[in-house]
Amino acid sequence: PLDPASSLPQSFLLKCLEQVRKIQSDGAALQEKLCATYKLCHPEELVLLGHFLGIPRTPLSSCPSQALQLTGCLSQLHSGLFLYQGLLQALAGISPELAPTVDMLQLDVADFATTVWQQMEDLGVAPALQPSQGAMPTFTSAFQRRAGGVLVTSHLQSFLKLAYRMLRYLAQP
Amino acid sequence: ECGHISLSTPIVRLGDSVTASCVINQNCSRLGLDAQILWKLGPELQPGGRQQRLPDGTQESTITLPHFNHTQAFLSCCLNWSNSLQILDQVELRAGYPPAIPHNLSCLMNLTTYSLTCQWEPGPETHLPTSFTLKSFQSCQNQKDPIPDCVAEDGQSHCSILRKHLILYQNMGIWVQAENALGTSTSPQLCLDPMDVVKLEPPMLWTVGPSHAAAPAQPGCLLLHWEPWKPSLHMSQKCELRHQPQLGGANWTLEGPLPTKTLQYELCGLLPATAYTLQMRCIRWPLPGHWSNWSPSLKLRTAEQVPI
Amino acid sequence: ECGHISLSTPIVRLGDSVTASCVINQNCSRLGLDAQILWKLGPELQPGGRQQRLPDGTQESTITLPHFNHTQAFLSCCLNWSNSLQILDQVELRAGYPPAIPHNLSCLMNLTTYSLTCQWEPGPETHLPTSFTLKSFQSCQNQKDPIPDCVAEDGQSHCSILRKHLILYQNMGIWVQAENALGTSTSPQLCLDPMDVVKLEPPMLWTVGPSHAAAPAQPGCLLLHWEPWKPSLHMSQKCELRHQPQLGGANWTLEGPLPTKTLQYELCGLLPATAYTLQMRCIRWPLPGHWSNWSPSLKLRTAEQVPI
Repeated sequence: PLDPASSLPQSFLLKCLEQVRKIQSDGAALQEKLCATYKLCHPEELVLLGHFLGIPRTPLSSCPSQALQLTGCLSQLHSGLFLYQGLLQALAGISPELAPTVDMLQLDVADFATTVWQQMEDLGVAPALQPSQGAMPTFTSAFQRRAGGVLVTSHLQSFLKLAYRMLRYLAQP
Repeated sequence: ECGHISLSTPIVRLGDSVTASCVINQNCSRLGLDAQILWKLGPELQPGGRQQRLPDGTQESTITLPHFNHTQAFLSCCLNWSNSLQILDQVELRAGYPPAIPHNLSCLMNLTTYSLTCQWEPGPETHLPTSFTLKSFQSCQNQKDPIPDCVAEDGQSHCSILRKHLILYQNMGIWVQAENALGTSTSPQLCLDPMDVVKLEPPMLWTVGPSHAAAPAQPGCLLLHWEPWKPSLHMSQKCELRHQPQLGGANWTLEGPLPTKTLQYELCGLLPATAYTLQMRCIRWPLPGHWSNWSPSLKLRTAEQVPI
Repeated sequence: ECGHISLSTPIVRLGDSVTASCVINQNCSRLGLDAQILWKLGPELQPGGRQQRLPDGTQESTITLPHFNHTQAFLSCCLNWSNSLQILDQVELRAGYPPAIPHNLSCLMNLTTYSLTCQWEPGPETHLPTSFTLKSFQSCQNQKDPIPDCVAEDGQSHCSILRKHLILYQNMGIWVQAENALGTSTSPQLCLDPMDVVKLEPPMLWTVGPSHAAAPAQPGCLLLHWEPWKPSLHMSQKCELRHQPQLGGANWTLEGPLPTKTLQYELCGLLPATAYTLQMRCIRWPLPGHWSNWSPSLKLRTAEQVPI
């Protein structure tokens, strides 16, 4: 396994930190709009529906600073971002007012996934094939897409919080 | 679906009642069969849901909101689950009024764009998305040769019919139709020839400068010339001139009818050595039309009285 | 057709020769078989037409204009007919130059529209309709994953690539291609990550008002606070402050690097009781970027020196 600190270029870590901050601000903008426009302000009110819709969460278990396993962590980071990219695409048709914000969020998540994948390739730890998107939840009503938007964004923010802590730890001089 | 709300109608008249029912299917309510369905209107819980178990084991709750007087609100169907209120479905309710009859429909023909712009008063706020469509036919008597609908932009009370849809010098029938989820209303029909509702721009009014060959203006007279608005040169018109000495409280004096165009006109009968404000307007004539606005003011001073 | 001109090419390089031939068919030239075909370039008759009768009875005249140095002109094939020159066919000739290699290609990333705007210098006038197309690929090494062409509007030397076509934080290859009827030319390729060419807007610079809880500024000091441009909040930056006493000919003094954001900063070492002009700018740092312009000036006066 790679030694975490030395093998990741500082510019990669700084770019990742910048991208995480951007995605967090995109996510916050979407959460604000979902709350203001549709009064869907609390993800805790939608947990049961989330189970029913099958909205997955992704672990970052290889990333805790004590026992950081770099290849596993980068791979989990990439597959998590790749999953959220798919989940955000599944929200297509959410509503004309929200679409631009969801599009921006989805593009930024996709670019961050590319940054991580590119770095895994540079380190020679990238799998031969890009992962393929698994089954996505199907949203059958405007309400389900909006509720899905609240849940996906909330999960994404928690995922990014862990990622940010890990990247900050790695970026320390 | 986990929970599904069905509504009598998502849009009602303000103050009318709304009835909704929510069905929770079995595999969603993991709380056992007697899970109690709760309703929220916006942030507030709504009592009065009548719940029953359907033959297929699903639970259904029906609620009636007697006088719905919000213009917009979200109605949520919820369950209590491990001590937190879970939203299972949500619908948007809207209330308002059917559109009133649009009134004061009037049209003006614009000779720069050669389009016919009609405007109207939409009437009181309906609180609902309401579309206004200008309907027109190339005759007043029947609805033959329809002209394509002219749909006003959101919130606008005017629409412009392009030149290619117009037959100038022929009467056409025009009215405006207002429509929203609660109904449709139609204004009375206007019957007009677009060329009879041309709104002219004011003529251009100048003084004939001293350099001009003409004799200088005599005391109490002013030498003027004017030209009609260029795009209306082909229309025979008549014009009016009004003038007012710049003395407090003086009234306008009207001169007219005047020919549409003159290279030089001597306006006399004025006070000598006095500053005057002059304006002019024209109207298509003898064929029907609208007066143009008064032209921008021309400020001139009459010559001193020569001591005899 | 009565008369028909055919051309070697309607567009030539300025100064090159142009050859045209005109065929008049029989039923058009009612003047009998030896009607003389005449050529006009613009308004002027052109001597030198070589005319012959073709086997099928039609008349053909061929003319060569040795050095065509108009950028645009009409060539007409005419006949004399009852004493008046009759135009039977006319073609438009154009002349100019192939496009020079576009140079000084540079790009800036706009964080408001999130589009990448590239501009270039088109080079000398070609006198011909010339299109400029921004070509780009999502990598610098190969032409895999092409991005849709960005065609500049007529006469414009810039084009903007939309966010959805960009992969931020990855290098992309960009160049501009110029094309007209006489040829194509291509600029050298730029290889850049859009995020490395972000142009920041200046930060907002304020003084901390006396109402603020902070202690009032001491003589020779000013209490300031600033905030970076909102769309760049997610980027780590460094900033510079410059200040200048409003005394004739005084120079700017530079303070920096300063943190991106501070609620309160005490700037000391200034002259007491003096009016100062302050400006600030920021740059993405330590990752690459462009300095923002200096912020609008903040004018402040330092406190009087308290007599000891």
